[in-house]
Amino acid sequence: MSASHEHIHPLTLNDEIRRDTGVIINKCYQCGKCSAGCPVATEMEYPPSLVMRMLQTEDPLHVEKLLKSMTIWLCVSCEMCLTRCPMEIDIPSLMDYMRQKSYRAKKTNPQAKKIIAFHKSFLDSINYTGRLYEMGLIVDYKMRTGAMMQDVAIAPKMFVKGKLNPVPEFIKGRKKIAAIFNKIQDKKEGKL
Amino acid sequence: MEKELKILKYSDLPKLIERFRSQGFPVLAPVRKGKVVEIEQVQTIDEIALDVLLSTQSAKKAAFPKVEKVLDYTLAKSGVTQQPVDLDSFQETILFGVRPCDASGFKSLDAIFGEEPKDQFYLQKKAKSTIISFSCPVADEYCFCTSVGGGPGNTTGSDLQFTGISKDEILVEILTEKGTKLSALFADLLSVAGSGIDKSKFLADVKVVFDVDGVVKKTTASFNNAALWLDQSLRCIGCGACAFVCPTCACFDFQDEQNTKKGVRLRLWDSCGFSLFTLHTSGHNPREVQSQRWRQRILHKFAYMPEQLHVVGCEGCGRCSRACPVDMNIKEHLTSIGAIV
Amino acid sequence: MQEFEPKIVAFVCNWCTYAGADLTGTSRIKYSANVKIIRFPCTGRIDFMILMKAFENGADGIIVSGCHPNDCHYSTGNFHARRRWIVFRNLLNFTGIDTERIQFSWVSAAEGFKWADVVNNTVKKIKEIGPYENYKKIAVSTLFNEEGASNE
Amino acid sequence: MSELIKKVKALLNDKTINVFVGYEKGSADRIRACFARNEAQANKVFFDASCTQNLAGYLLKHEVKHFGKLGILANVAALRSIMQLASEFQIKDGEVYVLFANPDGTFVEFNDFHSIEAYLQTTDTGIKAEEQERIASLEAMSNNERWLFWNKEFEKCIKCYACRAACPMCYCHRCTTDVNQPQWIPVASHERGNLDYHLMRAMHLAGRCVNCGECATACPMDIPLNLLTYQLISPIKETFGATAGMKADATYALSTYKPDDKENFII
Amino acid sequence: MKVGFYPGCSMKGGAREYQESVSALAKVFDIELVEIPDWNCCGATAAHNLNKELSLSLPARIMALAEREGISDIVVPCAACYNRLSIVKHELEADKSLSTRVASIIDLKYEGTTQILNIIQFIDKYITDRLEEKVVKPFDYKAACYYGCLLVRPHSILKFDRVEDPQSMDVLVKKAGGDAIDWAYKTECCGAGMSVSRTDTVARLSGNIMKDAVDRAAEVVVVACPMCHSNLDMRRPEINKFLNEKIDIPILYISQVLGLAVGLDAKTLGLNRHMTEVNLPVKPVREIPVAKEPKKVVNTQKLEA
Amino acid sequence: MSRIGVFVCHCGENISATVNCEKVAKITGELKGVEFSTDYKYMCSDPGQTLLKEAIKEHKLDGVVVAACSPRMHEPTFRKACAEAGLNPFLCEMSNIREHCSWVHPKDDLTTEKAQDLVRVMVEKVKKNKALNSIKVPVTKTALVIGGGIAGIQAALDIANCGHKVIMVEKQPSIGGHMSQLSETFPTLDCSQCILTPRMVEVAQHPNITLHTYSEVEVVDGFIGNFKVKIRKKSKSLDEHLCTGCGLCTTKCPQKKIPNEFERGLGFRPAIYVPFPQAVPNKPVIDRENCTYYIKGKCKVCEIVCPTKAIRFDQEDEIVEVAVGAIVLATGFDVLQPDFFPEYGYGKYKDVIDGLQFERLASASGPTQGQIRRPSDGKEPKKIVFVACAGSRDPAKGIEYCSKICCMYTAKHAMLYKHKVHDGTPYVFYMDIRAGGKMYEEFVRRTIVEDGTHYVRGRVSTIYEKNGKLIVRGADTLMGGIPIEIEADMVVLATAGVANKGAEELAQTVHVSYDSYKFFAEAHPKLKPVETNTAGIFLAGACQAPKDIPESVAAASGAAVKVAALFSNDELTRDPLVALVNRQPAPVFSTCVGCFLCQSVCPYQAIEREEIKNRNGEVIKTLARVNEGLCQGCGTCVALCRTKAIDIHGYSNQQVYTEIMALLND
Repeated sequence: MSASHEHIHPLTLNDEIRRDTGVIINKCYQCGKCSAGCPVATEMEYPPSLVMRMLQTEDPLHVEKLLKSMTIWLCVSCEMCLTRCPMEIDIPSLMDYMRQKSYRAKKTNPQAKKIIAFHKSFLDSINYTGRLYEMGLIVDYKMRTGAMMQDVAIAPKMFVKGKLNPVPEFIKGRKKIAAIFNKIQDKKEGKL
Repeated sequence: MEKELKILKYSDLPKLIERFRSQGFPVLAPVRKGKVVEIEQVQTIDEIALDVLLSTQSAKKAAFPKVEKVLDYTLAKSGVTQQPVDLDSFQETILFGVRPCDASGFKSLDAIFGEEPKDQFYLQKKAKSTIISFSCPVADEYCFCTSVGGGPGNTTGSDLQFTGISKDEILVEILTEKGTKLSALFADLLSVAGSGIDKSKFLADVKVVFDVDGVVKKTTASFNNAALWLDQSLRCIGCGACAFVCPTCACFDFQDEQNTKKGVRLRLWDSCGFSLFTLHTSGHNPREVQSQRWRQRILHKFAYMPEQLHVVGCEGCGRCSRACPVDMNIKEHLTSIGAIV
Repeated sequence: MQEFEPKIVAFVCNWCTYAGADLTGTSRIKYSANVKIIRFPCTGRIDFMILMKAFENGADGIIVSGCHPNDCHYSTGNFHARRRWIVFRNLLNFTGIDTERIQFSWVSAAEGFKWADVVNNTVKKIKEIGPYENYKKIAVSTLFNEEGASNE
Repeated sequence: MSELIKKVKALLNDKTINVFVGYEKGSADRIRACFARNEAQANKVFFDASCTQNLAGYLLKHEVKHFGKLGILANVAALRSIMQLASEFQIKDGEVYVLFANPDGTFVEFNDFHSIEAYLQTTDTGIKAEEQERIASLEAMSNNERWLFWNKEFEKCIKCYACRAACPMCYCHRCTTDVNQPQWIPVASHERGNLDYHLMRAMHLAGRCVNCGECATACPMDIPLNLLTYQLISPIKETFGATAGMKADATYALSTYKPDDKENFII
Repeated sequence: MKVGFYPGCSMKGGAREYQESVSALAKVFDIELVEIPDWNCCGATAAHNLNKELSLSLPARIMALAEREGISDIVVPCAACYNRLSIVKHELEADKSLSTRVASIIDLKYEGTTQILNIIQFIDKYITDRLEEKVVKPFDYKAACYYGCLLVRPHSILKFDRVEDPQSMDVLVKKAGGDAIDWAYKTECCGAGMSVSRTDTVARLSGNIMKDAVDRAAEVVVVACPMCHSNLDMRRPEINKFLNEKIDIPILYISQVLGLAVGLDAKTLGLNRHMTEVNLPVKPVREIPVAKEPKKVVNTQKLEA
Repeated sequence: MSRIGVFVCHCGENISATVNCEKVAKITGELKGVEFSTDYKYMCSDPGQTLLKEAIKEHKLDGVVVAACSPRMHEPTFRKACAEAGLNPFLCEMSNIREHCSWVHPKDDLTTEKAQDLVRVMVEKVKKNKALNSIKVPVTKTALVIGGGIAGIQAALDIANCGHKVIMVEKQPSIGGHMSQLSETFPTLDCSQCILTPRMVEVAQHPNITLHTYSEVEVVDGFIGNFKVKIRKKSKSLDEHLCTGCGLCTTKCPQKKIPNEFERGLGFRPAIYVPFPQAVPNKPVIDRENCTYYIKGKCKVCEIVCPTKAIRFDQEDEIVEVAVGAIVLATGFDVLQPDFFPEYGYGKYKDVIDGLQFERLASASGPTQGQIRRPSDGKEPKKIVFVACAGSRDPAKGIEYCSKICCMYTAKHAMLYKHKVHDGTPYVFYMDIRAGGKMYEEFVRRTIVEDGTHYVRGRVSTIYEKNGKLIVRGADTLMGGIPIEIEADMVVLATAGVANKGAEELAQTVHVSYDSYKFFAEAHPKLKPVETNTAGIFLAGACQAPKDIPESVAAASGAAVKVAALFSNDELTRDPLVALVNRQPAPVFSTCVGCFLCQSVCPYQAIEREEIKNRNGEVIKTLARVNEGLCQGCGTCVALCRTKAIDIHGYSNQQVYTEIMALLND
């Protein structure tokens, strides 16, 4: 008998964001303090405050632009925006969300390839050894990106300074780690 | 009627209760509840506390309970509709194991409720009660039944009286028609009592401490002796414990309980010891202080009832004194009244 | 079998919760119809006996709600009420009365949503724990049996 | 003991007091209150360890007050009752002569409320271990078990109001039970009437009860009524920092508040 | 005194000297660091960039392992790992159903009973009280304490220090005898995990940081994060190229600074492993107020591998 | 038998869409005591009210239940209608079947049943209602104005000019408030001092106004028309009658380096001082915390130099007790200390200042004689950044609300700056420009268009100092949020306007409520903007919320009219929903036992002691009595009273009890 206040309309993207990250897009009143403090805003095609504005429009075109943007991959999660936001909007979480959405929808910006490749190599390393194997990571990353010559000069010096392990360290429970990866939904769907 | 004497075996008491129950009679008997002994409905002999001197409360509740519905009513737009309680609905009840003072207490109640207009609630219930009293083998210092015309083997008010005459045997006195009728239910358990059983040998020794007629006279004459009543009642804190355990106190109050639609009228015990008992709507209270209320209590039992109903309103059971939180000892007070010269 | 519809009475103060419930209405937020409000000037006015009367008349649950601390229209009524409820709740627990059935809350005139939540959650809880049988056995209505007298 | 009688006689003779409320031997080994107004009555005054009744309630009894200046033989409970009654403006300082009976048989005279307050600071005012245990065992029960326990106890109640009459804090001329427009508390002694009455009484004594135990002692039906009010003593002390009957100018725990009083059940 | 220890991947590799210096410092103060057995990577930026469940599960496993060992305090010197572990602990605390789900993914019991300490919290809890009495060689340099992002943000979860203009590391440096300068880039981002994938961004961000430090006459930059360290230290060539100047001041871990102050030698502290050579200028010897007996004075602080 | 009328309102479709109003009227018409019942489309409309009035007359109704909206909305309407029809208004009750029923439940039987329940409850309640008459209380025709800023000044003058006595209490040594600190005022650029000081003098000289400066209100007792107030006049260490205000003492005082509050710390003052040259009264006070004599026991230079021997070192605070009939609160506002924004470096960087400091810099009487000079080195700033919303509209670190005045004064600051530093460049970082006022928008446009102020739409993220410049890092959201950096010489933060520090305490002293920001709460945000919930106490100016000068003055005049209206009658009437202690014939007198536990729960000190005496004048009983002038009707005493000797009209024990029964027994 008692119909409580529940949503009867299908969820919009902003509803989904609110559900999954707690971020309420419409809280933003466009003061721009996030963009002002963002260390990488100058490199982004859409500074954080503009990202918020684009999402506020709920215009699929804008959302599409964002998913395909470099912006979401450039965010370094330094959390300066959140720290200074007068409305305490968790933009870093929102960026995580957008990255994951972009990645799953296979809409990632071509220029972000290197960044994603790095992340993937990173995760592969963990999946394989349980920890980050830096040398392996670099090699794997280079294989993925083809940036064979990048940082070549630095490696020998690092090696000398004892900063590069020639062999990976395997943890005992690395099967357990692999099991974790296998249980993650994305992995099941072949998206990771 | 001529009383009949029979013998019953102690070992047959359980059967007795079974018989009563199987006939559908509710049996009210003394039941131990911690330190107090209530008169309550029982199912088996095991529940009954036969070894106690006296139940905390008297047996009067069988015919005059602490809460009694007298009327149902309905409130409607058209007015109030009453549904009186069906007097025929009361059940035949057996009061079992009460003391002679309990049984004789009904004498006072009969007199009060039997006055015109007769109180049918009490009378009907009383009429449907059969009383099996147990005479008293022991007494304590609060007992003074013999001073008010009763005694540990007094049969007044009892339909049957049981007296233990040995470890195994009970002397059964069949005293009334009702008693006869009831005893028919267990006639097979009874044997003829030999002649020459001296019942008094098995009774407690309760000394007479005052002359009741003298007390009645002096009480009546002391109405204006304010110092006497004040002196006696300084300790009294004005609760109703004495009245509510008394086998003869019959004051009551009516209260309606209702919601916006329905209601009931209840009859409840009341006590002349309460300060509001005589409070008038005007604000005036003819018995303004406790000494006047105490005087009322004594005079009611020892002056007004003898004068108007020809009975003394006290059975000497001493319950009031035992229950009193501040040790108002009625025996002591009556004795001192009796000693007035 | 028909679903158990509990009877719940809400004793609320005029200035905060009553106004908050007004706001729930103005905002068209839906809530369960089981709860009915009785208005008081202040939670300070709500005598503990009022709660007992509600159970005696057949309530399955009770809501008592007023202004948040420091927001009392009369500045301190709710503070006194709070002390009263702390003690009364202790006593009810000790006598075996089901304090789960009494929901105390602070709902301000601005908390239309909260009022709906308080009501819905209370209704849900009372539905889960069922009718207050213990109290119904001694309720006023037990005196009104059709058969007539039940003496004692 | 003659010391006590001598003292009482002296007080009466020099008109310090008109009546001395003390103890005398009663019937069947009982001890009861006595009201000595002259030498003969003073001779009956008695004291030993069995004199536990809290006599403070008599200080408010109309006919006792009528004698004039009162003296009282007080135990700890009576002292606390006097303090509590003073805080409720029922007894004024200097109105009552207080003689305190030490358990060792010596006596202390209190000239004013201040000295009573000071003395109370040094005494044990807590409830007895056996009562604490009874409360703890009740608290250990399930809610329903407690309900059944009290149901059984209250069933015995006959509404004789001995508990109320014996309680020094129940001095209202018209108790809530006697208020009939509306009839908050059913007069009838049925289950609801009894429950309502005892809950009401416990609430009205919350923060005022001085744990003298007179209610339970007075009850002819042996209901452990003192547990109801005793159980509230420690929460009130812990939550509000208040103990009844310790100061003549104390504020009643339920008529004051702190903005940050702690509770965990109001959402 | 035993304290749980989560080194994290970088301290096994690129930031080996951080681990060395933390361990050496702990030893001086009789603290036994118990490495969480069979620990795994926290997932770092990569995990939460790509998958939320993974980003929760990897740190949860670490904490669950620690719980299993009965460890109550875990010191996490890497600011990035510290940040991840703290956030996951917070999120799992706030959402019980999430906590249950994660527990089933990692197949371990997770209660959330461990306390996560960053390097400064660890020092404050176990060392600071005894620090000044152990200082034998005051670290007499102008130091720019660089906190970066992950040590202090998000404040609502970490509740560590002041989010703007933090002071805790400055206080430690002062206690070690140093002079912590006031500067503007304490909590600006260095570019973090973009080191490899967007080196130019890192060069710009880290360059601005180094520039401000040097402009304000800092002789050393003190960090508490391997990522900050690698960006400021290892990316120095790129930084200098971006700034078009030659900045050669060293980047030290806070543990190294304290280690030097309590008299540990350069090698023990792994100073030799830095890519930018640690050439601290020689300072006149200062009186040590609390020194009980004269210590052998080393009159050069030129430290070489 | 009651004769009650039930009137069920459809409220257009607001109620009837989900509640079957006809059925409610029909069913409740069958209730005992209901004489008449009907439903109608709009009960509150004229025809609806006429229907009600006619039914009262025709059916001789002795009680009315209107089932409609919330009683908080229309109870006065229907009670008034009843009164017009000859029925005592307090015999009318409302059932809230709209907000509490039709709007919150779906259209079904249960909703209609609930409506019936709610009506039944009120039918039963109204049977127990009593005809009540309004309470009359006398009025003391003197007003107390607390606060001597522009709002207090305006209120005091308006009341005094109506012929009533006014007592003004000001905390500071001089009246004038924040307005006296301002340089020029928007949008006209009038000199603030020039328009204010004549009014200050008027206050000082007005025959109807008594001024207490350097004073605070300590105790407020009593009630509307009859307040008793204790004012603490802090010792000025000076005999004001002897002092001529020559100022010699202030120039000779050896202690000269005390930060000057009036100059917001941009200047210094001695220990014996007049806050500013135009102060009223223009007589000095000794600041005992900083006076050498009070600290060290020696000095007394002022005493030595004083030509009239007016210095009194041993002077004590004086308590003045006054009786007033109304109180106007005009205690003004404060500015948020900007140190909650560490990223802006206020307090760390000398050249980051707040708006009030800028006012002092721009003021001709200020520390720089109106020259814009930056505090650090006294240089003229060539590039200046104004940051709007510094703390306002910032739930995270500042305050949630808009401080309202900052947009305008920031525009004014930029304009003043430009007028004084012709070659300077002002920047304003803003989020929205809120310039809704007469000539306000035009003013802002002028700042931008004529004076070339650079308005940047965005917030500043951080400010830091580098090489003597303040680096202001912000973003331009109109350019899509691109970050911008400005190297400024000086930064002015438009810090939020907040409630005064002592506001909460004062609210508790005078017994008015306050909002979560500690601003005093008005009785109704729209219709009772200058009243408080405590009768007889009114609000003027920025103690209620940030307000600019015209608004403060308007509110002050509003409050003054309320006071004057109150004083226009010799006695006033009050709502009779108050508590009362029962009275009975002798010898009972009352069931009150005089325990007075009720006294301490009463928030209004409305419970008094009444002694009943016999013919010989001996006290035979002491009873509680409710002062119905003081009682506001919360009923807390009612719940506490053990003997039920106290009851309350409108929510009486009988009414409440019957409501519960009616609600639960359908």
